[in-house]
Amino acid sequence: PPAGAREEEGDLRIACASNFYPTLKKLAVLFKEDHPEVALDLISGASGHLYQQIRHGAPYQLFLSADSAYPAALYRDNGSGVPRTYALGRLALWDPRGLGVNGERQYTLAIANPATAPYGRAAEAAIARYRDARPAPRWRTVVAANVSQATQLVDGGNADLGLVALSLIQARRGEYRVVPADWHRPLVQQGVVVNPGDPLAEAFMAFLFSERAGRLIRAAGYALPGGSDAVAR
Amino acid sequence: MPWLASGDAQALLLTVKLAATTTVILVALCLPLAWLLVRRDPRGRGLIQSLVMLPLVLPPTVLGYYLLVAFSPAHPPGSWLARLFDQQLAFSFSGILIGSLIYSLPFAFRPLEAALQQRGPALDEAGRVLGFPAWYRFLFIVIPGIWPALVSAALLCFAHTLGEFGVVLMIGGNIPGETRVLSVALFEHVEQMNYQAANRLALTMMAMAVVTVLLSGHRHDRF
Amino acid sequence: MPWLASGDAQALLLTVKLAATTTVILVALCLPLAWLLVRRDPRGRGLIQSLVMLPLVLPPTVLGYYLLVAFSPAHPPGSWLARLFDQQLAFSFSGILIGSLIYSLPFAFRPLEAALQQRGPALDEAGRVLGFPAWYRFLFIVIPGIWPALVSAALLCFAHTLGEFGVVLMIGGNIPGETRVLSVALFEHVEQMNYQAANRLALTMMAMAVVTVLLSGHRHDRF
Amino acid sequence: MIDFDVALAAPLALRARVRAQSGWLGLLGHSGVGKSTLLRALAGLNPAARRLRVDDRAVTPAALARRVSLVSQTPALIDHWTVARHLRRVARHHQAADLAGELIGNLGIDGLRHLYPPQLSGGQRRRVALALALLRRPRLLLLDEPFSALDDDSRHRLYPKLQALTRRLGCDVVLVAHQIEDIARLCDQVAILEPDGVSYCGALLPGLRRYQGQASSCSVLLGEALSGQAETGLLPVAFGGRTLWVRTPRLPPAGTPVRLLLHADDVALSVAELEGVSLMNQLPARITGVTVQASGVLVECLCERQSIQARVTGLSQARLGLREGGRVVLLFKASAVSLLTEF
Amino acid sequence: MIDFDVALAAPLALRARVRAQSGWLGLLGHSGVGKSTLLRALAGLNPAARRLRVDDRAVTPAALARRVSLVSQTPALIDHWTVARHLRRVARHHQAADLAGELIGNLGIDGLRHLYPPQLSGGQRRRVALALALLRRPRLLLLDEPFSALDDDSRHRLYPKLQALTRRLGCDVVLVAHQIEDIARLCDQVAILEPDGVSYCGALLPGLRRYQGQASSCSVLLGEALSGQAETGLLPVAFGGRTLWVRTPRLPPAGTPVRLLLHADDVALSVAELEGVSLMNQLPARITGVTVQASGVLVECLCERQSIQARVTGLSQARLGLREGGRVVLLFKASAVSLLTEF
Ligand SMILES: Nc1ncnc2c1ncn2[C@@H]1O[C@H](COP(=O)(O)OP(=O)(O)OP(=O)(O)O)[C@@H](O)[C@H]1O
Ligand SMILES: Nc1ncnc2c1ncn2[C@@H]1O[C@H](COP(=O)(O)OP(=O)(O)OP(=O)(O)O)[C@@H](O)[C@H]1O
Ligand SMILES: [Mg+2]
Ligand SMILES: [Mg+2]
Repeated sequence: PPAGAREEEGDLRIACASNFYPTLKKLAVLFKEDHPEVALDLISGASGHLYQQIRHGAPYQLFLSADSAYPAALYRDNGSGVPRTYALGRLALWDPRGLGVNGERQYTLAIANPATAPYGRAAEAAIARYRDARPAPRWRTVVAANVSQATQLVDGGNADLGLVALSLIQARRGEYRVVPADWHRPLVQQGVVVNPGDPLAEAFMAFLFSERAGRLIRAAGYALPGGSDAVAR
Repeated sequence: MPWLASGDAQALLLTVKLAATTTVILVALCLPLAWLLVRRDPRGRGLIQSLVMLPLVLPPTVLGYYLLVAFSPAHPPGSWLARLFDQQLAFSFSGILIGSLIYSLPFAFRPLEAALQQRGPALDEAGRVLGFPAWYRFLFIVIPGIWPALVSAALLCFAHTLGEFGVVLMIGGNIPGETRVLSVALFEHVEQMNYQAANRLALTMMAMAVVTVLLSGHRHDRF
Repeated sequence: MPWLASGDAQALLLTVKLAATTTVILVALCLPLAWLLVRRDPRGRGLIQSLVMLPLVLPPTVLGYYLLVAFSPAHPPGSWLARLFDQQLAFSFSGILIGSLIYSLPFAFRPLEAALQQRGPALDEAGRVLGFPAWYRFLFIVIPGIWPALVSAALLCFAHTLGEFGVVLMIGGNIPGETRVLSVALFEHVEQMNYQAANRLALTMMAMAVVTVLLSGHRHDRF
Repeated sequence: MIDFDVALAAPLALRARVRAQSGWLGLLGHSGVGKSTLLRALAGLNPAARRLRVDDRAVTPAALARRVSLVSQTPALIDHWTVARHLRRVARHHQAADLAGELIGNLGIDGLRHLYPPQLSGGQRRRVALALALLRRPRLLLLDEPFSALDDDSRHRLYPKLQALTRRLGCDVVLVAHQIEDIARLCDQVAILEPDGVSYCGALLPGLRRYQGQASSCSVLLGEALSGQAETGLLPVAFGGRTLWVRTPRLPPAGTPVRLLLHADDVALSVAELEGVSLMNQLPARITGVTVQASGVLVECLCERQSIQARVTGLSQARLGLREGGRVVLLFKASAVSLLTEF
Repeated sequence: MIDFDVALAAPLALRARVRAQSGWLGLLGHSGVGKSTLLRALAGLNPAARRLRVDDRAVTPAALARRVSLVSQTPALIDHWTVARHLRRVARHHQAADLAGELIGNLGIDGLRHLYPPQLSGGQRRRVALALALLRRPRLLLLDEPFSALDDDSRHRLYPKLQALTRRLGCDVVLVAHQIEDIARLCDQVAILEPDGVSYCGALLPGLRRYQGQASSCSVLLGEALSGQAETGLLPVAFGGRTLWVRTPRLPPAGTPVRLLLHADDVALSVAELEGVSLMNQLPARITGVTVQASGVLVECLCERQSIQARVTGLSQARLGLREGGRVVLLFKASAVSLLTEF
């Protein structure tokens, strides 16, 4: 059991929702500076898959989920640690080709699958909100499996616009508009220590809430919990 | 509560349509192509054989991604295709049909080619001796002569399209009645921890497969 | 910068190991099973034929999910298996191997069965007339006699395992060096919009496939 | 006119040129010399043939396949078609529905209509293949041992029917058979295939003699049928100024020119005509040659300006004092003569 | 002892019981009657046979397959093995390496070693299959028309070798052949297969006569070889108190009991012995029966207590006044007699 291992040494396997994976990689570099003896394995995947795997005994010590339902279920059924929100995702309307939303032709709008992806649910809520305010817009919604696929649809030109994660596009070309945070339920990124008391996992969890990590997370296009809507632009 | 959710029933119909269309088109396409390869034995035969296998090597999602790139109306192949089909291919039934065709191609082609190679020439010669023209021999002598292999190829195609998912999910856009097939629906149920619906759908699909295979088996034992 | 990222090279090795093991085990397993079905023609033959097709019908992720449930050490099938293999099956090489075996089963079984059905009995009888015992006929007469079908089945298996991804991802869990195969790596590159790495990996996989097919084709033309 | 010139490619490099009269041509050759391979090339089934000329014109295999029918040693049929479907489809395709009924009757395949080829016996399969080959109304019919699974009786009943049919359809026939008797009965001409090509192509008897070496020799006599009484089964044949008696189950109309086959081994010699013997044919003749062979003494005689051979033992030759220029009487039974002409 | 009892299931429901002496047994039957099907069942290849008894014991098909070799009408070989590999593997499997060399020589398949079965000609394939069948040292060898692609010459050269071999290996043989001559030369006994079973099983000649109806009749004479001069190609045979002359290329040692075959059509009759004729055999005999047939008059005679048949025309019968009890002289050439015994 990890409890018997020396505190600053050993393997740490982190399962991470794929939308946060690039950020996690940067965080890992920072973490290694402080804990050179720790070997980090970063595993990315869909939150749902990772949850299923952990439920069925996957050897992951820390789970960073993009959907609060899964950490909650683990906490409830698996005796995992208390889920803690370390970041809030932001939804953005991406318009890389600068088409504007009110033009004459019909647009294709890519969103993640509302049934399975939190960003999809958020996008759906945002669309409903948008419709409440204006006459029916001329767009057709296409649903991608997850938010990164939605991003790819727009990127490749198959869809004109996308309601996608800000973290995925802010470093890319093209215009985007951040959707106001109150148009949808918060997109919480929650971490959960799979086996409570696991020193390495707890250490990483603590690091996530450090200031250095917070700066990096914000720079990557997330908001920090408790903080204001403090995203640049 | 009905056995299947209403959306699932619609997905079922769409899936059968997709699988049947894919199977028919693939078999109809691969038979002459494979026969040509076997008869003519052209120089580039090995290359064609391996090209046909390529769709299998890529993970479906990745294949789907490349198809998306190809279908994108922003640049050439996609813009031509869009003009040709008079609609954008991605997110349409035609699009997932093309995806399925490409992805299931090896399953139709390979078994048919192997069978034609082993039995075709002898069958063709028997027909030739009886004085039938080439098209007649192919249709009425060679094809029935490799019937078990043809059934097996068609079944593989059909079943594979039923379960196929990565490509369709990627290029289909999950539009109910248009591109939302059973496998996508099933995937969603599992993802949503909707286990009962998932189990029912899985059972339904497996029952369909069993029935299809059992029905197709009847002709096997004619001799 | 090297052609492949270091993690990808490791994944490449693992993938080849997985695909080769899967292919060898499946062919070695399906040949006798299919032969038994063809020779004995038992009552339940149609049912076995359709059961073998089932893995194909389910979307790989869903199949993976059910396998995950089955492998779970918390309850019977998984707890027995864990004791049998002396380790937890999920998230280990043995686990993804079993997943690949199940998922690729139809591609090995069906073409082999079709070929054995068409050519097997005649080949077997030829050997019988020469006075060889059953095992000898099967190994040295029937199997070489259906060589093209065998190659085709093996290729389908191999290529399919290369590209297979849903099952492996689900029950393997993407652990570098243990269960992180090429297809998963490729999927990740695409997912991360890491297009150059993705393209390189895709090209590598396709080149592997072409070489494999071209090599396997040589024996075709022996007669 | 049967006229072809075929060059086969390696591994069986073989050049075969044949030019013969219309009718039945026997193709003789030892096992493995390439008879079947040659027939396949002539039927357009050997795409590797290096040269294919028929009637002095180059032809493609496909063009040949259209006009030539082949019944091979192990005829290939379509395993998933019944015999009836074979007949129906081939007849429809070649507009030969009328012919079908006749062939079915003649070849005795009526009871087989509902069977699939794998259920046929060896002989049945050949007969079905023969019927199908004829249904195509070919210009040239190639038969590769079509009779080897028929017993003597059925064979002999089949021959006249086949000859009449091919004559009516106007198709020439190349027949490969290992039974010399089949060739002798059916063919007017033979070609001999040897590993380095066709070594002989011409009239039947010299061909047979050449093929069999001196092991067996026979003569062909030309005569004209007289009117006989069917009940006796005896046909009188005008042979020059004399009458020969031939046993035959059916008599041709009087006046028909007939060809008769007589084996040298069936002819005995006597110094004078005999009384009180059952031998129906006694022909005075002059000896034109005496050849001593391993198997006896071959005596060549001239009678009514036709050549007849007899083979006797060395003992008899000495006893009767046979030598060139001497006079003898040729003795043979009515049953020793076979009527080659089919009518 | 050849003793089997086989009941085939539908569609070819057939019960065949055969019990005969060891040696060669000819199996006669019209095309499609079920000869090949019966042989397949005897070789253990028909799992649907309803009853399989050999030597009065029930046997399984698998047990039969081990002891019985079959050369079928179109022998199946392994397409991906060369002839050499066939021979090597079968020889190894049955510890018969010594036999292999001998068979290769006797059957003339030496030049075929590097070929694959699809490259063999019809006759070559059969010879290879025959060699393989013998290599297995079977208790019972089943031959289904093995000679139909061999010409007369090769066949006659093959027969004595085959007989010697099977005798040495101690294997019994069931031979299906459509050439009556093959049966007559090789077999001592025949069985006749008809649609409702085996209608005859016993000695050769009554069997042949029964099978061929009265269409052709022949006699078998038993005698003892005397010493002759090989150069003349004539064998004197003691036949009761008389000497018969038989033409044969090789002479058996003096004292060998021999079987001679004589066709009724080759025998002429005379009222008295003749002088000055080449006919080497003149046997005084008593007429024991006269039967008028469609094809002539069959005259049954007794000479030296053996029965000999002659067929003459009705005209001759009248002219010579042939009737039962009368005395005649049987005339036939030395070449009309064939020596059936192989040595
Ligand atoms: N690849 C090859 N290499 C060498 N010889 C070959 C090859 N293929 C065929 N042959 C030879 O070509 C000949 C084919 O003969 P074919 O079948 O035409 O004989 P055939 O005259 O019909 O004999 P049969 O009377 O026995 O049927 C055989 O002697 C065979 O050995
Ligand atoms: N399914 C079936 N239904 C009806 N008749 C059948 C079936 N299968 C086989 N037969 C008949 O069984 C017989 C098989 O005969 P087999 O091959 O044993 O004949 P054979 O005596 O060897 O003839 P051949 O001398 O021509 O080779 C044929 O008459 C065939 O028509
Ligand atoms: Mg041949
Ligand atoms: Mg037969």
